[in-house]
Amino acid sequence: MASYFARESESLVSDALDGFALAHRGLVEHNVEHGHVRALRGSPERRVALLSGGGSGHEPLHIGFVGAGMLDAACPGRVFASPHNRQIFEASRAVARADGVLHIVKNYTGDRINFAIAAERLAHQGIPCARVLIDDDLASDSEDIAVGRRGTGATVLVEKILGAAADTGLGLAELADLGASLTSRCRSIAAASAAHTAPGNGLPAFEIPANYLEFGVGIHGERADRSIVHEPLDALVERMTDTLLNALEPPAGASVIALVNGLGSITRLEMYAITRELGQLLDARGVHLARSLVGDYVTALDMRGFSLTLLLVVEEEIALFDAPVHTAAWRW
Amino acid sequence: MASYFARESESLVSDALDGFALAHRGLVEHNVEHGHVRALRGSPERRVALLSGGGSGHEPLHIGFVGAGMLDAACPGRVFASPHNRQIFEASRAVARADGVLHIVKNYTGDRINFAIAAERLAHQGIPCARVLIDDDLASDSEDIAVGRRGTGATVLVEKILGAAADTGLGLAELADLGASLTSRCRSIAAASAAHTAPGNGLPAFEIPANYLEFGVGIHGERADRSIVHEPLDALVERMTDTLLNALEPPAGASVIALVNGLGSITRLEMYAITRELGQLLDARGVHLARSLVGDYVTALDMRGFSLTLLLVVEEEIALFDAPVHTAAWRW
Amino acid sequence: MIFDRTFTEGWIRRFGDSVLATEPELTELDQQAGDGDFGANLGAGLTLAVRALDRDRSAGEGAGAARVPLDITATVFLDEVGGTSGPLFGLLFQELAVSAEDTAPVLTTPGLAAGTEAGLAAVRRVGEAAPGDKTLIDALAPAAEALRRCPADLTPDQALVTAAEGAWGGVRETAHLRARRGRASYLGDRVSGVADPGAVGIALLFASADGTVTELAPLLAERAEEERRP
Amino acid sequence: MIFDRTFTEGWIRRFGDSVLATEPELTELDQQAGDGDFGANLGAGLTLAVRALDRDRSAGEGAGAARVPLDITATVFLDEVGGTSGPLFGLLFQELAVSAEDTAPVLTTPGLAAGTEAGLAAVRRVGEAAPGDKTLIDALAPAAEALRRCPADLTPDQALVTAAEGAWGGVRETAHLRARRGRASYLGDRVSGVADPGAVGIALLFASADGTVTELAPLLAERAEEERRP
Ligand SMILES: Nc1ncnc2c1ncn2[C@@H]1O[C@H](COP(=O)(O)OP(=O)(O)O)[C@@H](O)[C@H]1O
Ligand SMILES: Nc1ncnc2c1ncn2[C@@H]1O[C@H](COP(=O)(O)OP(=O)(O)O)[C@@H](O)[C@H]1O
Ligand SMILES: [Mg+2]
Ligand SMILES: [Mg+2]
Ligand SMILES: [Mg+2]
Ligand SMILES: [Mg+2]
Repeated sequence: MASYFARESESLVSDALDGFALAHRGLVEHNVEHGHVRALRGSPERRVALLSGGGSGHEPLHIGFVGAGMLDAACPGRVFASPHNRQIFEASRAVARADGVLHIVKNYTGDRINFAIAAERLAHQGIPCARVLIDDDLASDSEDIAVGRRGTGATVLVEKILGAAADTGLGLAELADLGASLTSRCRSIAAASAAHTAPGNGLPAFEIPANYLEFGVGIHGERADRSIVHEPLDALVERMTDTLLNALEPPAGASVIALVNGLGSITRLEMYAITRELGQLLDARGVHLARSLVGDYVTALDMRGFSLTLLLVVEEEIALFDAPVHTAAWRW
Repeated sequence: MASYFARESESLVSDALDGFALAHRGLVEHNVEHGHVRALRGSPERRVALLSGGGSGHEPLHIGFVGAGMLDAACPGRVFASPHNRQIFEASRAVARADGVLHIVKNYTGDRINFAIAAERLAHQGIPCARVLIDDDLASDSEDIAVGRRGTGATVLVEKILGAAADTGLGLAELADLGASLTSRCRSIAAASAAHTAPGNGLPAFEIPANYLEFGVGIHGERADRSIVHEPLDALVERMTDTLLNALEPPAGASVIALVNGLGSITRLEMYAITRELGQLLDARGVHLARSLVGDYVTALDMRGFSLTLLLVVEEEIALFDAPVHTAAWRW
Repeated sequence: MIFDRTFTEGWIRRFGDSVLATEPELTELDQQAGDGDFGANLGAGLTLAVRALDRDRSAGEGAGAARVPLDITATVFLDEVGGTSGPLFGLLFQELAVSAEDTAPVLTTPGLAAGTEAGLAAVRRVGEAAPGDKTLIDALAPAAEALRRCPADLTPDQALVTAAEGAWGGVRETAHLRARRGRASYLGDRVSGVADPGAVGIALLFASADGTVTELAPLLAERAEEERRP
Repeated sequence: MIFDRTFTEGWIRRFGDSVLATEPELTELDQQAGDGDFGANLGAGLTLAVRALDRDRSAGEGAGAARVPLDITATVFLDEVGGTSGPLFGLLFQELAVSAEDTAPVLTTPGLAAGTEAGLAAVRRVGEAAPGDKTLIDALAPAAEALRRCPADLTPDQALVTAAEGAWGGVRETAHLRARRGRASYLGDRVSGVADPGAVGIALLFASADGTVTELAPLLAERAEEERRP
């Protein structure tokens, strides 16, 4: 445990969950026995509970988004490891509403299997369950990768909009459809100049030579499939924005919500400088930047990089995005 | 410009301000000519405007706290450099209310001089102006340091509480007194395991050997006056908490507001684990943790460390802390 | 012979004995094709399941229900066992329990067939693998197929022997397959010739209805001998 | 002689000439005691001030007002000049302008004395240094003192000569002081024997009312000679 601040590296996640519950008492409850974080004040109108989860190390995702207007519960696994199906099953049972529970699942093999097993178990108990699979990361969009694109930044935007939609009283199938539709219109791409610190030994998980960037990193500290020379920010953001727009093919005059997301240790100065370049490029490309969200939302421990996410939206979805939310990490 | 994401290192701050204004349009306005960020929707009840500023590189401080319930304006300098007195003067003129303007100033020579010069100029224009000097950092509390303790994390708590107090219609002298009183009851201490990345060359500003910590770092990337062996988190937080409590000497049953502040690149997992230790220690010491704020509030670019701030409070101050706030980085 | 709770409990306990007896061989298979923890995962699951059966005090009420031991085992595998395979076994036990419930208080051959079929479907839904991907599906699918073909009047113990034969056939096929799912998929051709450990686990389950398996080598090798025949 | 706008404008312009003529020496002083930018900071400020005077078209209205050039210079120093000393000079000019305004349209000796006194007070409030801390205060304070002692009927030009003498005396004292404020404070004893550059700047200002200073050495050395006298 060289550079992490922890009692011991094994206790970091559970200690953090204790501290999270302390800092946000009144808002969330940490169920230690069953391993989930649950909203204390949900939205009474909801017919469907929203639940997500995944490896830890991506904070504020997912625990930071538990609360009114977003998730009813989140199941954190160990660092970068899927939660156990039992956590998901128990949390789902605990929060399910009249019309069941919707699982928001990032596309990673472990998460898929564990959420799917929990769904089987819920079905056995007669609890309706559906899944939204988030697969926005363009770097993993390749014929060679049978498992499909990874799920990254889109998760936050989908959780927010589905949360607001659930609060209007939509049913399970309608929410699952909306989630699938949003996901199909949402893509992300990430770049990093330094790896995260490995919790075990305090060393960088991998080395990036000075003046190089990894282009297309994921959120588990994996290398990207491409190294590029560290280029000035305007060139880099243009490369990323065009990658996104090529994939999304926005119709003329389309509106987008943008997420400029820090992966762990880039500064807000950089994030806002990125936002500036993104805003100028979208302008030049005739795309309307309806809303932008800037900050650390989906991290990869302390990786030094950022991701850009664009979501093509219609008016009603912007209204859902703007709807009130009261969670530890997002409140308005 | 090795590892910062910027067009060029000189444009980072101004580009970030552009992006900030874009991301938070409707909330703030960036006055490029005069170099300040100003709230678009203030609190109509205020008789006194609140203004702060200082070097950039501490984001979200101060620009992130401009808005209803906190600052009327903030003046960012270059990275780690005081704003020019003209920025402060112009911003103060632009936002001053009937009863003038209160400057919230972190105790650094450059900031002191520039705010004081602006105050002289305001006096010449007949604009009432007072100052709250923030000097909470215990690491710089020494007979040898004539300039006094540095201003760090307390700034955020003081800005929040004074913002709410200003919204109740307090006058300039009352606010200045409250600010001085709060500051006298607020102390901070920080530790880091890695320096920030120097914007100029992309290298760590200084080296900390593996398994060592700098104990007592400031927020300008300066070394601390002490290196200690990297100890487990419970021991470290105990060392820090006791340092704070020894200085604050809270009466039995006292209430505190705690700020667990990331200096740039520590993870939320670590911040919450720190919160857990702090909570347990305060419990054991008979101090009531009334509120806690956990996250990146006052950073030192991407320094890998954290600060703890404790503020002794009375009931009415907790209510002011809880009052609504609507800024880029703090909203409830 | 009555195919009640005593039968299913005996079946699970023998499965436990089989796994413990062959654990080193299971470990070796997963070392060649994966990360080497399959024997430990499955062994730990069965130790916990047997302990849960020992502890179970529901014997009084609905004592005859063949479902109960299957249910207990399902919960243990779903709740406590790690690795990809653990919860997949749990799903299979869960579906077997449901089908046993439908035909309570005794197990029937059509019930076994339906439960195995439902278990296969659940594993396919969850793991998203297809037959031929070199997973435990390649043993479970032929076992289900064999059970489906069993005449309704065949006793469950005989039906399970048929299922085990089908499963072993599937296991031996996996040695010739290229893994496309799970960890083994990253290793590509390097593991051809090696049977899939998860599939072996499935075959062990069905084979244990009849007795305890103590050695894998002959069961894995059989096919090679068959092939050597002219 | 009328001490109107022409007089104050001439004074500022000559101050600019003095600073440009002595910039290398000022730079060297700040190199020994600080970061070496004092000459550049002050020089840049005066270049800007002179340019602003050239540009000024207010000559028509209130043409005689001695205040105007002081005001223009104050704004330039406060708004545009960096370093610690720049805005401090700006404060002094601001207070001189206010006092000139009080006695408009012409400068008076009591007005000069009051303005210098107010400037000193502002610099002390802002910089939080005391006399003896080896800063420009150590020249400004004796200049203010000298002006205070001037009889009311002494003309401003003669009063300023007296102020300059006081300031140079203060400058020479600074060579024996240990810096306690500003950058020089970190260097401790290493800079003893060197006069404070900011103090020299103040002395240059007062000395320039009378003409242009082109060389510092004799003014800094005088005291040494005095000391050598028995
Ligand atoms: N997607 C899948 N569907 C069905 N079975 C699978 C799948 N992935 C892996 N398996 C089975 O799991 C077995 C490995 O189990 P185990 O060692 O417990 O898992 P892990 O790979 O997580 O270590 C494999 O031999 C294979 O039979
Ligand atoms: N606190 C202070 N009060 C008054 N004068 C000061 C103070 N600090 C520094 N000075 C003056 O400023 C001069 C240096 O000016 P300059 O070189 O422009 O500033 P910097 O130190 O920022 O480079 C010093 O020689 C001294 O006379
Ligand atoms: Mg394995
Ligand atoms: Mg494994
Ligand atoms: Mg200097
Ligand atoms: Mg300087």
